[in-house]
Amino acid sequence: MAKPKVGIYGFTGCAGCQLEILNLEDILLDIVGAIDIVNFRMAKSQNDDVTQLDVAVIEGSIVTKEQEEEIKKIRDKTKIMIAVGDCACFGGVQKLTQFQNLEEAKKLVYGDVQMKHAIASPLHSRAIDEVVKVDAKLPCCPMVKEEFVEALKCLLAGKKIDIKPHAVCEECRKNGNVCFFEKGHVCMGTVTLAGCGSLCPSNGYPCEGCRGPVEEANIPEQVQRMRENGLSDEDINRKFRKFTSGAKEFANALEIAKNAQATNAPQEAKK
Amino acid sequence: MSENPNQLEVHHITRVEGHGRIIIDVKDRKLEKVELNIIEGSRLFESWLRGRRLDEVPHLVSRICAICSAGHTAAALKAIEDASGIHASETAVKLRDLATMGEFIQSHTLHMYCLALPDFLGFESVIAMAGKLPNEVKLALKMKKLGNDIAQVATGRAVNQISMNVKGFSRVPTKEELQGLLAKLKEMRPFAEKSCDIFAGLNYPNFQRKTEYIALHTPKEYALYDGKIKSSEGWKAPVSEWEQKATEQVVAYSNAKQGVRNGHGYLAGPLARMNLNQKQLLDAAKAKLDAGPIKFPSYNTFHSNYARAIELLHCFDKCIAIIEDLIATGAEKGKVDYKEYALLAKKFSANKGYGAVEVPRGTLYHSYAIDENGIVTYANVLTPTAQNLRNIEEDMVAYLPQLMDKTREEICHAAEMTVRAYDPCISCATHFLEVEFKD
Amino acid sequence: MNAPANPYMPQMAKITKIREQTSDTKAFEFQFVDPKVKETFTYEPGQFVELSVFGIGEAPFGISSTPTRKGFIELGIRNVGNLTNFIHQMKVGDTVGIRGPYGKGFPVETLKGKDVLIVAGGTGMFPTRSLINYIMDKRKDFGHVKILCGFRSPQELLFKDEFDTWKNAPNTEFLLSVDKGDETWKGNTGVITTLFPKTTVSPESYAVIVGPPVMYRFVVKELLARNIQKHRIYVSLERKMQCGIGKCSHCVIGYKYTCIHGPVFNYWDALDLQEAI
Amino acid sequence: MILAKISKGNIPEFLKRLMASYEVVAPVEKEGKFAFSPVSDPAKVRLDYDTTILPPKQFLYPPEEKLMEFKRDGSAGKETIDTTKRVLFGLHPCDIWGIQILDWVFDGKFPDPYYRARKDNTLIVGLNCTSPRNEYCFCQSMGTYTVDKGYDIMLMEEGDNYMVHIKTDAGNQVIRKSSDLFTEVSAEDTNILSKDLVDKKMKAKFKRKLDTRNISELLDFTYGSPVWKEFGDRCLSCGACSYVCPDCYCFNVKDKLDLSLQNGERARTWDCCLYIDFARCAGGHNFRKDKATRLKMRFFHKEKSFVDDYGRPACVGCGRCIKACPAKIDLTEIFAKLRGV
Repeated sequence: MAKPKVGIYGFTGCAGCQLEILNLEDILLDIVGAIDIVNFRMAKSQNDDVTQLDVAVIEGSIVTKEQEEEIKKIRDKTKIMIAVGDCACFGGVQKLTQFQNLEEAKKLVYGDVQMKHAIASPLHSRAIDEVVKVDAKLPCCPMVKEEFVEALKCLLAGKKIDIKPHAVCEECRKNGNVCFFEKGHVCMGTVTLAGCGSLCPSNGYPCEGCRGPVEEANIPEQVQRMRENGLSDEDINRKFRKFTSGAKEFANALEIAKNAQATNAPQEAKK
Repeated sequence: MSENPNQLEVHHITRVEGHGRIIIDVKDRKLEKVELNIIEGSRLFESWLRGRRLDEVPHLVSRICAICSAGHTAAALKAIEDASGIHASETAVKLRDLATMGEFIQSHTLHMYCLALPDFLGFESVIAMAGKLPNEVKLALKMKKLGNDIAQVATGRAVNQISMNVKGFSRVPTKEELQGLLAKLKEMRPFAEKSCDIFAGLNYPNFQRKTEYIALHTPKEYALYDGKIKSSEGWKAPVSEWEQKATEQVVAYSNAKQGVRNGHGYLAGPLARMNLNQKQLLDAAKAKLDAGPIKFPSYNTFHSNYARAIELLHCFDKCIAIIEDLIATGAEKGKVDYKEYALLAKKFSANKGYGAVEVPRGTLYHSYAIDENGIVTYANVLTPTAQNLRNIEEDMVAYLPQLMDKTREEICHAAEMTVRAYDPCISCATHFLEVEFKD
Repeated sequence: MNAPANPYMPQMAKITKIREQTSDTKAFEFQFVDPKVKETFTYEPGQFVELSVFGIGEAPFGISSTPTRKGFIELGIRNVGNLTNFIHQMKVGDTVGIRGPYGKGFPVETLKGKDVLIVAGGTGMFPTRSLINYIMDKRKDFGHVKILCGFRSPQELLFKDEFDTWKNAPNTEFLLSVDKGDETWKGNTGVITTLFPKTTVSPESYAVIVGPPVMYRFVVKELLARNIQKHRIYVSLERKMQCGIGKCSHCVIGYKYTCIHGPVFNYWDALDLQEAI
Repeated sequence: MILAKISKGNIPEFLKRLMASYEVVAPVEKEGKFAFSPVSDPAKVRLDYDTTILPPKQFLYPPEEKLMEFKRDGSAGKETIDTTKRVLFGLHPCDIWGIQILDWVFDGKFPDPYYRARKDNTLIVGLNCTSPRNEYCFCQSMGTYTVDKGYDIMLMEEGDNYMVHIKTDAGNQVIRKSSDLFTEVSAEDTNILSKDLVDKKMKAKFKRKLDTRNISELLDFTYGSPVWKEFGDRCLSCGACSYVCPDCYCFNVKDKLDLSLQNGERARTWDCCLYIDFARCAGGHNFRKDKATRLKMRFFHKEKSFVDDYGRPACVGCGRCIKACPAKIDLTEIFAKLRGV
């Protein structure tokens, strides 16, 4: 069997996901043995932009016109495209400009200088699947390198990439952590997709939702719990709109909670 | 390569972090102009950081750059604590210091062995190099992993720190974890020493250009975590003045926050630190330096690689010292319960604060202003890569004319190598900076 | 395999025959590698096995061969997911792991001497074929046998090469329908319940129903209308049986384990399971 | 010898001696709460704990457990069984009950060799309760406040001493090995003990209650109750209640390969019936799509299925699920509402 041809590309982001690939020191040489890396600018000088790819691994979000064209070109020659990390999966922290006036934001940072590679107005930073079709997403900031290796093995073995639609609480409980809600704080783990190994709660910090919403996240209940813990609407929005504000459930959490309340209210009245 | 016969273009600078492009104009074998274009998309951190609560800032800004995320976190924490009047415990500072040291080890090893050494030994990449020098590559990967392990034990994750927070740590390493690191550091240390020899013996291009060198400095130690701003031109300034010192000429150049002083570029990073602070190196690193063939101050940019090797050894010994100290005095005191930095409803006096640390590529500056609710009203970050951009161009302008009789490929390669000597972190530089030289 | 030391460990088996059924369905014949297992492996019609492909996973499959024919087992497998897709790419001679048999099969002892009505829809044909051929091989032991089969289209018929044998068997009636026919189709068209007016069902019959979840309610209605008592109706339910041995709980319906209390349930018991049908 | 006495001061030494031949798992402090954890320092053991975050089941049935290793060359898999010698030290009666209920599930017609091997190699040292350990306990309602079997040794607090009930030969052997730490029990001791057993039981005051009468029937009658939707809407499907439950045991099985794709292992991990994919099949059909149905399923399984099959609910009244639920769903409240009280 010929080794699958793989391209690893970075768009706008912190390069942390690509770095996490290089941080797989123990098995890096095995990976290089199992796949044929034809493009990895961060690590290699000779990069091939022509060869058809079996797998393209995409880090970073699409911000400029040039990037939009480039990702389309990559898509055209790729069988399976995987978005890794929050920038590629959700637009990243830079997506937070969506809650601002983009022109004012740009002016604030650059002054009056017109930038060639600035965020293309009127669009904000975009997740890869806002531009081209994506076959699998491995969210997290940065991506979980173990999950990346598992995904790679699935692709090599011809298996579907299997990410369980469970909340971070699953892993947090298995790790035997004390729940932040039990301690009187708010944690996003209840509505966030598991897969990180509950890394933040295990390190004493509440989940920040960086893996994005879990399937059918119970946003109204989460908002209710946050309010009971004394959070203002601004605080609640700050919790939801952080690394994955590109996810609609998180961007519009307050609205979703309000709508749910409105649907339940007539029923309550009937009782 | 571009269509224009007189224009050499390196489309994508490889083996750096982020996206850059070099354009070299040549006429009649004479260098007309060199441009370094940054084509990485901007992220406007300083815009949307406004409105965030101060305890969120360290985690958010760690995402500016993965390679120096611990440095960003540390600089932001210092600036925020300066603004809010919160004080971190002595143990917390030691742990932060340890985390950034781990980052130095991982970043320097990555650059030295995976990005730079293939240039000097004529390999396309570290992957290609691994075939010929398997032992060195394996040891280098092991040393890089050790750097990551240190950062991970200290902060929960090697990339984008978790437990390193305002006032202290939400989790501190156990004694067993620290002892584990200590054993690994001692095991790897001979390779760190050997790395000094390897990088002392490389055939560096003979290129001398004196520029201004700027780094943090303190007489107490080789300044990495703390110090005042010091320049090779003889001036010193407290960190709180960084916004005036580092961006003086911005308007004249019409480039936002590019590192320009008095009309010329300046150099930040290992070479600047070595030129300014070599006296403060720990004994073993100093001894290596004394016994080696290359002396500092050096005005050869390529000697940055050797400076990294010496710093690497210094960081090993510094880590060992910090860990031994933490084992003896206990890391527990660095721990702060979450409720102490979940600063809900806490009142502050509106203020502005400044923080700076040395990161692998040079001095990193952060400053923030907060209001009485602890909400950020102003944010400003200056990364070393941004500071170096002007100087990189000036280096190329000075260096490339010597090579005009070479092939285009060789010229391009030399230009790329020059850029790489700075180990630029382009995404790091682009969160606030857009460099526009020419269409 | 009587109570092996470790019920999770599969026995290795080789694919010995593959019969294409439809565009997405194949019948695979397996023989155990260990001669002792091959010889002693036995089961009841209606039971299932857990089939493994190491590295890909494990899933339950109803046995479609009959225990009256020894030395091999046959499983009908539709390509619907990861594992089945993988099995569909396998060839004769390839090895898989099999453990079982598990669950309660059809009540063949109860059915003996009785008239039997078998209603099979779609892939419900897999386990019922086991029962049909079991009855065929012991034809004298059973009364009148009526087989009603329904498929979505003429292209989706399963085990059609055996239809004639069943049709021609003594004291046996075989009726077939497809939901939607085509120009070549000459038989009955319509959902499976449209076959009921074309035959008579004695109230003394015992009925066995296997098919997609939606089918049960409609078929049961027809049977009750023909005065067949609830306890004489048997259904085979399909759930996500993962361990097969009553532990992992993925197959629990209401409060019963499909894998050990079923998959064949008496309709009276199934009614009590609330969410079953 | 079925009774002995040990002074509280001798417990650390006893633990130390146990550590010589066993992995000793005992309650230790964790962020102001308690957790069962392998211990190397007897001073860290906290027998004054209220309840632990996770029940002791993780040492008999770990969150993730390798079942076998395999090669993909057609050869048979190789089972991997853990036979670590272990002591579970200081278990309250409810947790001992919890283990007994797990025994029923993992033994049965198809005994689970992984659980069995761990259990057979585990010595259980109980610690009795004399009053509710915290506001969440309702073990009196579940009849699990005391326990008469399922342990090797039971420690019963009596002033500065523990009276020790030695239940099994295995328990007897470890005590005989450290006989210098134990003293004979006097007639007076047994007198106090027998009185106290009854007396303290009577004195216990439990605020939290669950009426278990006809609980199986109750669930049949309330299958269509709006109570399920009310609580289902609140459920976050996070799985906390299952993972902290001494008697939840659902699992999922997964194959993993190494990078060569030639070798791998099959492992099982804890799973939870509240997850959206729990009853979702390969073809995509989901037998329990909405949260209310899944929540109801959990209680049907624990409080009906178990009553019908084993004669009692799979609940020991430890209260962990109530304490752990981020949405504050309380099963005693659900059952009270189902009964209309």
